[in-house]
Amino acid sequence: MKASSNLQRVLDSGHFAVTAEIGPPKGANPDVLRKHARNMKGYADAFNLTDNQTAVVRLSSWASSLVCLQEGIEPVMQMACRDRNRIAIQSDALGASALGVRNVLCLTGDHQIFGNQKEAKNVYDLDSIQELMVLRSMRDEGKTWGGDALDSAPQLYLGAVENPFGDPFEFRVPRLAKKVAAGADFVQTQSIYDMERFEKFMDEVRDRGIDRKVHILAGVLPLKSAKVALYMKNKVSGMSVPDSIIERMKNATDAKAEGIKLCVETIDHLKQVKGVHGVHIMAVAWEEKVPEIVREAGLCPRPTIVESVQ
Amino acid sequence: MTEKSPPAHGPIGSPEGVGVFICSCGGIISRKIDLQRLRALAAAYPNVRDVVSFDQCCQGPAMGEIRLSLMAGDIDRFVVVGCSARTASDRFEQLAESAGICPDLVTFSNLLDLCAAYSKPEAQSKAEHMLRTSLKRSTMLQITPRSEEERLMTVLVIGNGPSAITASRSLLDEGLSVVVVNPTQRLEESDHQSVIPLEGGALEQMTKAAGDRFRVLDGTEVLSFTGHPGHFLVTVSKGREKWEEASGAIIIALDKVGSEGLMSSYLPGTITQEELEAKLKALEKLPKNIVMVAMDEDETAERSPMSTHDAVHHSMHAKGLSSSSSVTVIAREFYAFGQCEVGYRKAQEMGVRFIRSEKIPAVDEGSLIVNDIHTGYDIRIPADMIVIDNRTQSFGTKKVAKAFSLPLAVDGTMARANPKSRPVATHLPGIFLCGSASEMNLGAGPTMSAKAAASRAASLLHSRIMSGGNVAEVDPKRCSSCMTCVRTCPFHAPRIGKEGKAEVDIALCQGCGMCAASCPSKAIQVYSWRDDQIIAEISSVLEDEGQ
Amino acid sequence: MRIIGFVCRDSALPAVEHAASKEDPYPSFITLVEMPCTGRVDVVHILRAFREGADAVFVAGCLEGNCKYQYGNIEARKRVTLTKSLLQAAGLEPERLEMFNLASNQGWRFPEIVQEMVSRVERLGPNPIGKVKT
Amino acid sequence: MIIAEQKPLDFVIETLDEHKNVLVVGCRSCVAVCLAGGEKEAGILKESLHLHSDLTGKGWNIEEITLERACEKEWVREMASAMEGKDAVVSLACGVGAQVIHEMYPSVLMVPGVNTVSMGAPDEQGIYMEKCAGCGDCVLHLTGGICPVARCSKSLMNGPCGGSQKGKCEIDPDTPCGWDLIYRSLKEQGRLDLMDVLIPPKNWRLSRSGGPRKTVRKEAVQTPEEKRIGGASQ
Repeated sequence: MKASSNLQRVLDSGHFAVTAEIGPPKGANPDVLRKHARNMKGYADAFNLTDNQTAVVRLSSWASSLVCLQEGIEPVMQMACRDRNRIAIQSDALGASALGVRNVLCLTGDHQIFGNQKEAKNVYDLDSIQELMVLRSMRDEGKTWGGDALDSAPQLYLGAVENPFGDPFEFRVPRLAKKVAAGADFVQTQSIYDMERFEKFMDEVRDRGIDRKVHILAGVLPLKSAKVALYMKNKVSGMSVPDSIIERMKNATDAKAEGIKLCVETIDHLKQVKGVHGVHIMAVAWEEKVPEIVREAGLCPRPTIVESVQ
Repeated sequence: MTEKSPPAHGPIGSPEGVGVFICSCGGIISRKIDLQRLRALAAAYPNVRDVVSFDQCCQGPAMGEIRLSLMAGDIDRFVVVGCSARTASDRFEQLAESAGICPDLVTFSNLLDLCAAYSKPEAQSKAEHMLRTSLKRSTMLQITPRSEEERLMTVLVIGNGPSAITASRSLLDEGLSVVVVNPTQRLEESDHQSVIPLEGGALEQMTKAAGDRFRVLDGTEVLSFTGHPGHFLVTVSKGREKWEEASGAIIIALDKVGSEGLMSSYLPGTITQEELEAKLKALEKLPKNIVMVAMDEDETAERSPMSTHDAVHHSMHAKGLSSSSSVTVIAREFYAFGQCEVGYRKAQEMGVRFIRSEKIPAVDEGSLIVNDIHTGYDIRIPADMIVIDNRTQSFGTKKVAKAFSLPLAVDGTMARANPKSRPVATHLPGIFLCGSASEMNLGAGPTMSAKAAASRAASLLHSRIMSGGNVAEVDPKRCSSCMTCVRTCPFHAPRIGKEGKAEVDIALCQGCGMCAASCPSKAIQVYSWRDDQIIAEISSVLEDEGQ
Repeated sequence: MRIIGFVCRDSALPAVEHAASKEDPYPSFITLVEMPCTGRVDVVHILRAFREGADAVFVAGCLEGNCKYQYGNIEARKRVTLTKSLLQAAGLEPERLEMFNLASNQGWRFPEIVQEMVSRVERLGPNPIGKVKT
Repeated sequence: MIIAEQKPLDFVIETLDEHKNVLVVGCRSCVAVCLAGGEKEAGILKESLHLHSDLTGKGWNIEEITLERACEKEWVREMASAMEGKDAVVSLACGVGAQVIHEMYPSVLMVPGVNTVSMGAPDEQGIYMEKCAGCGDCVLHLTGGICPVARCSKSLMNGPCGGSQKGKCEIDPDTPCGWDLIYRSLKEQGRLDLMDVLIPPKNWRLSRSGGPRKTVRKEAVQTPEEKRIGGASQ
């Protein structure tokens, strides 16, 4: 079992990293998950397993992470604050570490109103920033948040998310800075279509030197159709989709091919943005396209970095 | 000098004695209804002391007899069985007062309108039912609080132009003092709204003649007000300075000022109605083809009667000045009210052409292309001079409306209480409205409404101002100080008093009862319309009907 | 049949008086309760009228925008709507209650109102409370 | 104040079921002010129940009373005589008042006539917004006078989530984003530096999570002697 995360080694060695998202199935059968894992193996440095994303019940992110480990790919276990209090968060982090999960992504989580359990009682004992603080203190100080010493500390590479398109816009970079201060080692962003606004965001990130303290992986989400693009623009809060992109999807003869092309172009562009250390591909319900995107974007093969002897 | 009245929250007292005066209304009522039986019914009713029927209750001899009966001492209330309260209340309430009886203890049973048209047996049973209901209601009534308000013989006029001057002059003629709060630096004497100007120097003459009865506060604004008819306190400011002006009534007499072409798309050389007016006054030579476009570029804009008014009057004057000129008026619709209607006809007789069009006419080489609404055809009209509407601005209307919590109409002008029946009143008693900044001026020009407003204010202050009657009263023990009444009342009568409980200012209360119906703690009752009274009345009418 | 009408004294009552003084008076089983303004009418008053056996109740105020007290009739409309839902829950058809707006010079509208309420009662039958009580 | 809203009449009718002798209890405090359960509403409920009973021949005996404050025993005692012979109480007082009433009259059925919703204030007549969540550890001095616990849908402590859009919360376009309000307020006050401070996990023990909270004001607690002699003994 590896002691450190592959993602960390790729990022720390200065390579342009690739992560990809896998949505766990809405059921107890892990076969789809295994199929995705086999199909995507070698096309990304680590794979995010979402945690009941949009508050829809799915196979749990820790179990999905284990399936990935069994299939020989590295998981990034997502852990939302919506469903767990600090006891469960700490306990799950210990369990994940014990079984070889090395990357944990801390996020607040979509409100349950968007999901299929609208009447649920949410938890939000911690927010994502506090979750980072708690997990870092476990890893670095070997203590639970309550102050008790752990007999062995978890080995975790801590991730956070950031949406450069949320409001108030002036607070997005300071908020990222808070996440970094709280313990984020890497950050994955919301999917980027509005390059102008993202570059403005990155300018400020560099001005404040945050890009030197944290690895930023820019999010991309390949569009299947103009309808999806419109949905993202109008229904997904905190999302900025310029009209030019919607027009381009509308006018395309083969919308799916156009979506992939657009995604690859975006990655090409992102590679040039200073301070962006990788991309995070969220091919929602379209995971089979990840290898193609990575290939087309010229990000193959993925580097193998040998773990340095401690 | 409030008369002693039992609280509206206490138990309903028992009447000393009820008088019942039955009118045959010159035979109209008695034709269908057996008054003898009504008399018997009334006489048998508890607490009824005196029952008399007359041929005409409201005539001198009957009134005299009723008065004597009331003065006899054992009657503290009475029922007039005859016609409607609207017809008879003034007369009988006065009579009650002169006999020392609270006028709110007079009940009217309107057999004339509500019974007399039925067939005989039905009319009789209906009349008996109504009489029982009225007797029931009468016995439940209680003396209401009443007081005469002090009257300050000063009127505060808020205005900037001819309306304020006209109103002030009328008020001064009535022997009242006037304070003008003028938001501009100088009162505007000329009247943009009519061809006939005020006589020059009118303001100066007035100021001289009135002496200290007339003060004009230039460059001032109103911030807020308190008080009621007879005694208002208005907070006025000038720059940072703030003070209160006391007055018995208030007239808002703001005029519209300023002008600017409506039709930005028209060529330079187009003039406004106001500019035309100046040319007409100066007897300037007019060109051959004059076209007035009395419309706003914004199709959804309120269609102003002033627009028609100006066009009608100026087209007549233009035709009079230069009979060889051809004058055409184009508008979406013509609103000719009052005198303007006469002018509209006269202008047509003089040869002015009126064309209705939905579309703004296009300019084409010295002509206008008009789409005639009736035929749908485009008509080419030569135009040497194009005249468009004035764009006028209401001066400080919003601020004043805010200071008095008065609603604004859709077009941003101040709304009147009722354009038909109360055209120069706001819904707040003692506060009147005139001037071109108030809702549409119906062609009579602002002078007319200013005179009307002044006359309303003067007649208010020249007669006794009685407050009270069927007003709302708060039971402080029940009041939760929730502010519901304060927020609900359109007249600002309730407020939270020193004790932290709501209090109703009876000088402001109009007795509508909205506060009583909305009070969540049932802490408000209205005299003569207490909840227990209403419920008892409901029960009694239904019980009676059920028999 | 027993129908009770809460009428505002500034518009609905004069309208009724005007209508009734013509040849065609309204049925004598309709009884009116005069109110200073329909804004004074409260939910309990209406409920009590039904409890006392009214087959139908109507509230008649001024035209909206024309209330002497600015918005008493609008307050009344809101309360009538609320009361209808209470009637429904209590077990009485909400159609037995209605709000009308008419101006003082619209006497001709009153027979229409009467006809409307009478036909509703004819359709729904008498207020069952009468039967239960006896 | 406490904001409540009425339960539907059908619920009250169903819940009363076979209970015939009913006292409707209003309260002149918060529920009166938020127009859910004052004397007016108690009167309407009584009248409605009465109408239902008359229509169905259930023969209910219904009375009403409105207390000054249903959350204090001394006031609740004032309904003692009205309670004689009653087998059910419909409380229009908030959940607090309802329970105090129950404590005083434990043998009768308690039917809640309102849902107690929040601690809030009227935005305008008839519209009430939650303002406080009673977390037991107020941070308003750090958050520009606006509570993140009550007014952020996720009770976040370190700034808005990614769903804050144009000042609105992602869960509902009518709900203002609490953190957007906080941000603006701090900006206005020139205290934006507070937004950068990392707020560690909150002590929820002081909130409801710590179990029913007992608040003790030491100086006010009466000694046994004071209780014996003073008004509390009556």
